[in-house]
Amino acid sequence: MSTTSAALLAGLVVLLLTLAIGLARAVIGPSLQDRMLSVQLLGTGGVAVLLLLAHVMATPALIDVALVLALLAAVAAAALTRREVDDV
Amino acid sequence: MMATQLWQITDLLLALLALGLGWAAVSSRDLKRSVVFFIAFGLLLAIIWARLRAPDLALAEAAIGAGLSGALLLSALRDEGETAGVDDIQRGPIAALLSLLSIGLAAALAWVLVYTLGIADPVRMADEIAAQISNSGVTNPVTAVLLNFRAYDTLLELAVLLAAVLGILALGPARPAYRAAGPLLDGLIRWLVPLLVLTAGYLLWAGAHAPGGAFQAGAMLAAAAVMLRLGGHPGAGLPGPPLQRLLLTAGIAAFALVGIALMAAGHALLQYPAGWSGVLILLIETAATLAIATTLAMAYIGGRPVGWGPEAPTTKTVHNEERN
Amino acid sequence: MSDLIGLALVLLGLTFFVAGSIGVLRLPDLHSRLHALTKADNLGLGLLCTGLALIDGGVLNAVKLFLVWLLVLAASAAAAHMIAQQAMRQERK
Amino acid sequence: MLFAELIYALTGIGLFVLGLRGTLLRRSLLGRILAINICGAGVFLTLIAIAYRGPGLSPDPLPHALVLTGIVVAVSATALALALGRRLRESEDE
Repeated sequence: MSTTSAALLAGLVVLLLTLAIGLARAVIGPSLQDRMLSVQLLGTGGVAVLLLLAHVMATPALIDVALVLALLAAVAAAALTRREVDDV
Repeated sequence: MMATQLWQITDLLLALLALGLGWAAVSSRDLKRSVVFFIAFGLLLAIIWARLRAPDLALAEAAIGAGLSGALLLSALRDEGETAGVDDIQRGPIAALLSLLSIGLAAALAWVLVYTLGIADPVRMADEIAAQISNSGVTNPVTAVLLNFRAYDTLLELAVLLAAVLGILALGPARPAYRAAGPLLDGLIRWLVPLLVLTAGYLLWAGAHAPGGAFQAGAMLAAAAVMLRLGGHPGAGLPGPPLQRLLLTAGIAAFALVGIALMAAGHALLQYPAGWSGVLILLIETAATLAIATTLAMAYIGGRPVGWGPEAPTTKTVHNEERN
Repeated sequence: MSDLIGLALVLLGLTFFVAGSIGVLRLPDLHSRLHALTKADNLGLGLLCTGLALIDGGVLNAVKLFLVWLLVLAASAAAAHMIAQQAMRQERK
Repeated sequence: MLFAELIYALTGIGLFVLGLRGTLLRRSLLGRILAINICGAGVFLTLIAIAYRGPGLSPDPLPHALVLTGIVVAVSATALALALGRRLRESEDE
């Protein structure tokens, strides 16, 4: 493995630790919106993880996966916050 | 050497996060929290599939685990009404006993796993598949398995999906619709839905030689339908009921027609003649994509859309007055 | 050389992720936490994408990386807005 | 035996057991359906972990195809279960 790839892999470890810290907010809450925000962080962070993995594992197809994840994180956010016709 | 350890830390972190999120989703007292954790779990699972060199699964999981299942559970949560907010976990001696049994079961399964993995290098289908792939008409091995080597299984899979959606259609009218979108969401839908449809088309085409295929493309199209419904389009962008019926059965129909045509030409059922496999697979996959997308979209709608028969009863409104 | 610059950009991007996460954990109320998340993450991801594009060198991948960043930018801005809107709706109640 | 294979397969077992316990301990139907989904994810993870063959080799595509269809079937089964639950509640209300 090249030095660059190894450095990016180290970056991946840091990023995962960061996401774990961010997810602590999902556990603490207190409001439901705090937890959603934490999921949103996991969405963006997940895209970053996939991009790093794409390079480190030499699998460019993972960039496509990152693209799909970015699109679907938006769908999830909409699903989390929408109201039905007869909701208050 | 350094890289090996970094990979091990990465794997441990991902595994711990998965267990933590799974635990949180299963053990939260409040159902709302559980569902939010479940969505996060789906996102994480997509990353784990990518790490385990399963980009085909990562694509499907991103669309279904993070998007569709979450949206489904969230809309079911609304029906739950006032029970949300109550402690949803049973406690007491039986729960404690169950936890103990669970630990025992986990230990037993772990022992079996380690024992099995340690025996010897198992016979791998991978080599068999790699040897045959040049005859399959595609170069993505997962697509080759799904549409050629194990095409029977995929045909039956589509039948299972159809059975599930028929069950949903038989159970009652569609769930209530969402409010009309405000300017922000409307703007989001305006660019997100076309992009989702475009990506679905790309994944369908790419499936022959790269990660992608009918299941991923169908899930992406269904996500577009979910997004439309969330934005206040009750029909989720689906065509009218006659066309819906046609689309629901399109996958099975394409499979069956190709199979019968091949038998008439003197081949076995779904044994593609040399040189034709690529075209036939793309044909079946296109039909399957439409069928899977329609199935999942109707599953999300959760009942008969307008035009399928008896319309919504009035019980739902009573339900809501209590809650508010 | 472009590898080194790229790596530096990725590293810089990661520091934004770290800052964003700490902000999400430490800031006192929901709205400031949302602020920390969107600012830090989107800038962080932008730097990371630029860095990776430099390291990779291919034009197609660079375009894709840029597209990913744009998507996340638009999507997370909308998501943050919707979450804040829902929170305010519930605070009014 | 690879480290990644072992770790993820064990995680899969952990998730399976967690999901099973949740299915039995949850009170609400929705909670149980969610727990069963975690259970299924655990099975999928174990399968894919075993299919992984290390950085140099491409993984076994057969479990991948199996799990891919499994994910789609799981979500439609979830939708059917939720629809059944809704019908059940409506008939209790009547």
